[in-house]
Amino acid sequence: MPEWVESIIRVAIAIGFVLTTVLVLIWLERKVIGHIQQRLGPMRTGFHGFLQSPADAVKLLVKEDIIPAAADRWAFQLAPALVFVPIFLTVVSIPFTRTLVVRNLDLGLFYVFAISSISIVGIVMAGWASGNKYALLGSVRAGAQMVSYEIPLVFSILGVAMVAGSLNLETIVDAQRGLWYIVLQPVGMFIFLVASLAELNRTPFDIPVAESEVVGGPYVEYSGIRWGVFFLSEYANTFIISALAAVVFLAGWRGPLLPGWLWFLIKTYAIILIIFWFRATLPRLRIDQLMTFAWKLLLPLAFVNLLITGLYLVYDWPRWILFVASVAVLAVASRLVYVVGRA
Amino acid sequence: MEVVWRESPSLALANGHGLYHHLPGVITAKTDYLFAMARKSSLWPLTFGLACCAIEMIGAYMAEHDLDRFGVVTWPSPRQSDVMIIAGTAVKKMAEPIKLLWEQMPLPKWAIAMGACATDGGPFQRSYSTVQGADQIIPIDVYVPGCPPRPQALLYGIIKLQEKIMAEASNRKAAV
Amino acid sequence: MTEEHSAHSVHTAPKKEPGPSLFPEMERLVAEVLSGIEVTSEQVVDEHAIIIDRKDLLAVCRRLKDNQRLSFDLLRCVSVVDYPNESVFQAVYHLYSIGLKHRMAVKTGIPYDDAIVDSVTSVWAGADWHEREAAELLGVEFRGHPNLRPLLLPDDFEGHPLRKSFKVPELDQARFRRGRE
Amino acid sequence: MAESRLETVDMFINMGPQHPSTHGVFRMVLTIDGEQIVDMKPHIGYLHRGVEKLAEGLRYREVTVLLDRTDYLAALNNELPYVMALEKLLDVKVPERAEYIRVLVCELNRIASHLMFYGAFGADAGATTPFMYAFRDREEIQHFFEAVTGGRLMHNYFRVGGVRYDLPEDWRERLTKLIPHLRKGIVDCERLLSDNEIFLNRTIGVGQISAADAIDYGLTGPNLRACGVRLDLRRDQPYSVYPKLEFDVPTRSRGDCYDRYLLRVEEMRQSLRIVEQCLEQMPDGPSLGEVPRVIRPKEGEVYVGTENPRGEYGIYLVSRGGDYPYRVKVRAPSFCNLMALNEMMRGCYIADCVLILGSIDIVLGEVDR
Repeated sequence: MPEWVESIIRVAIAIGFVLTTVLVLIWLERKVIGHIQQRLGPMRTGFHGFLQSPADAVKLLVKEDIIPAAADRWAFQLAPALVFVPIFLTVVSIPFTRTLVVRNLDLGLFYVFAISSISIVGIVMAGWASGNKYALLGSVRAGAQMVSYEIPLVFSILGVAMVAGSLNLETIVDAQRGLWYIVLQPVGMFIFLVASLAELNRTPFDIPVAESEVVGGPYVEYSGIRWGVFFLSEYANTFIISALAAVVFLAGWRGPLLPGWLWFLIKTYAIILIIFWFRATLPRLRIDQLMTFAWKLLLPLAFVNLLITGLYLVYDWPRWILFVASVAVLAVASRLVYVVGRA
Repeated sequence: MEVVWRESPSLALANGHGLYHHLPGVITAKTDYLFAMARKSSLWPLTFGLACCAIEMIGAYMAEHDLDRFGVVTWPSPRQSDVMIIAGTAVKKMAEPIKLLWEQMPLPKWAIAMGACATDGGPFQRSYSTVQGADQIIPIDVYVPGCPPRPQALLYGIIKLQEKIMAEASNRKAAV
Repeated sequence: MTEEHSAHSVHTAPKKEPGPSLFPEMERLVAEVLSGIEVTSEQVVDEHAIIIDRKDLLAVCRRLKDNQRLSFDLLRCVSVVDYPNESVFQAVYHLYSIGLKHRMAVKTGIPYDDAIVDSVTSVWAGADWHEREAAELLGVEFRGHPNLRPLLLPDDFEGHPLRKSFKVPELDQARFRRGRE
Repeated sequence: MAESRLETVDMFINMGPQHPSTHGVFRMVLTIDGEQIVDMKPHIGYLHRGVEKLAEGLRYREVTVLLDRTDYLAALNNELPYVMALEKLLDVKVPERAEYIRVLVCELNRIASHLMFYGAFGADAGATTPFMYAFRDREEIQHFFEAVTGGRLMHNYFRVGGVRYDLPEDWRERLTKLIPHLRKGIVDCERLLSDNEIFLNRTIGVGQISAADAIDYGLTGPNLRACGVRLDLRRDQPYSVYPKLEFDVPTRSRGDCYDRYLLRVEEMRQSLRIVEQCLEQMPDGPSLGEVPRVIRPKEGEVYVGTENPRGEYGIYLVSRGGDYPYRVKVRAPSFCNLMALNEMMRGCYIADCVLILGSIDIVLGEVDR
């Protein structure tokens, strides 16, 4: 089989996998949040509502597609694609197992962040093109938020790259033999999770799409399948970020007894469930608090983490010192938030 | 509970474009059936309450009655909704915004008149400022009686709307 | 207030005989504070009520609010009642003192042919919407109100619905007959 | 430095009448500068149903139907001032048992209303679960109401001289089950929001109003008490059997969103205390006093204000003889509270304005009437 045929097949499988995952995720979120809220979630469509997401998707497909008169036609139509495509491009380099990967890149980690930041353009474009003030407001919020959080996000990963000495995701997983990076880089993991929640526009950072403020933000004018594409990319993004966290901090497919892909899925879904749990529990931050949090807390914290990691590498300290130091930094930071917050 | 059993004008419009007319009847009937199944399982109402009935409508979304079981979740923007539940008194000042919202909703769309006020004006029928029934503003598919209706009544209304959506598909099949 | 109006006696909804208040202590206190202003007490079931001429309204309200022993700092409600037989509106201000925990009502008549009364928004900011509502629903003008735009009704609404002369348009009976068939 | 040729204009945002967090059909036009609010213009009347005019065409007994639907979250609390006003005009004595029943259901209604506030406030702040928690307990109260009055939301239960039905036979069992449930529910609610770091950051210091301003604007109820003014008509202008019952009137000092929130949670506890006392002290006897068959009060007028969950709900009732009220003026607490909105919103963010509106706890039904 020529190489390009194999590549196409791999890409097709990856995209198919992500699409089905998204449908499962939407169903799962409704079920999980439902149960947290003491109700059942979807029940009537298929077994325990399992066909709910396909039904929603089909319905959205055959829904009227409205382009508002005030909209900028081309930008309005292009925006969903601009959000959708980068997210699927990132799937390419995420290793599910050593073999189950479309293409393992040497700069895998760098590639993922470089590509995924393109989707900001799509969101801003959607908000601008809609010709709606809520959409504009939402997209400006999204722009500010996602650009701000990109920086701590990248810095949080930098520590891992330093410890592993590579940007290749496979090498990073291999380097976690015996000890997961969640132990060596708890600060990095924390910043990564928080910043990626902001990147995903999810609670408590769902400011750009806040239902009670800007009525869905950039997507307010979108209907039918165009809106469905935004919705889909949001969940695909959730999956990819969780998968990335699983690979980088939880040693991806490594684990005893069970096959590698199952370990990978278990870890990914564990993180996804945490994200859902946040959504069911937390209220939303305000935009200025969000910015303060990124620039005054997360970024310095990321620098401190880099410093400690650098010292650890230079002086060749034992691993437990890095662990203890990181936990101490995290404790001090949370105490600081508490004190400042209550002041 | 009254269900208006004639075909929603909106549905005819929604199906009336594109490939639809060029495909053989058998296929369109089958796809109609599939689409109707999808539509009835995913009725998304607009987050929109007018008056007292809105409280019972919220009650229907909440844990005890949980409309999410039927795939009914609200969306704040009319562009993403399929059903408009008119829960409460429509007054003359509000008539224009209601109409605007209705027109912003993409086809196919349905409307449920919840409560006496939305049906015919209810206890405020004789007032100088109310519209005597939401059907004077937009076409209504299901009328749910009560002042206010219990959440179970709204639930029943939604089930009736689902039946209506399926019946429309079967009617079309029969016509082929 | 023009000369002509001040020459009129107090406008009031008739039939209510002015009489001794059921709250003599309050009556005495109010009379003391409002000395120099023509005040009639009225018999109301559970509070002291006075009737004043509309030209004195602002002065009375200010004194009632500022006086230490009365200190009516909370304006509970502004109600305007239409008395078509007497061709007069009556504005009723219900006052309450949070510190002293007592209450009273101030009433003033507004004749049909010159339905203007001073706004009390400068005394209690909370009178704002009450007066706008009364202006809209009864057609009484409040002089000195900062913003007397319509509040509740649609822009194209004609008439003042809370006037007794306002008749609610008949229902479209044909529509209901259709429904029954 | 060259002068910039860029010009900026203020942006207007129209919030409502259909907006997820305007609590009905309130509409405000915001002038914003970036995320900050420069000016806010409220527009009401999208639910103006002409209750006061309609009431003039109904017999005295029928008016409660309309009053139920003004503040639809606390329907029983609206009926109370009206029947009290009528009783004053007619000089009717209410049996003690009826008074206790009234207080019992009114206080339960207050809890239900505050629970609704709690849920909606949580939703405004961006949390979805508080609504579910609040409605879990609200449903329980509504079940009890259904057993007592026959209605879940609209009751039409109070009559001149008493109440429509006596309590059902098993009311004691129902209530003794309900009270611990509510007590636990309030604790759950508090644990979900009151100590949440994000929630604290969002609400403390937001939407502050001073006590003097609050009084000037005619604020009443929890909104006023959150500024530190201890005004509670149940205590200051005692009516019904409140003097016989023990309860505290909580106040807070800052007058911001958080205080208004916390105050209402505390009020739920106090209401529960009153309910418990009603359960203990409930006397035997008739639930409806001696009332003339035809209600035709003598000429006169009366103003009765009672403590509604949102503040002072007043009825100014004018009678000129006959079967129909001459004028029914409703002093709606939300109507007055809403006037202070502009004052509270000075210089806040868009996200705050949603919260502030939520914290005032308006019901459009009584704002517009």
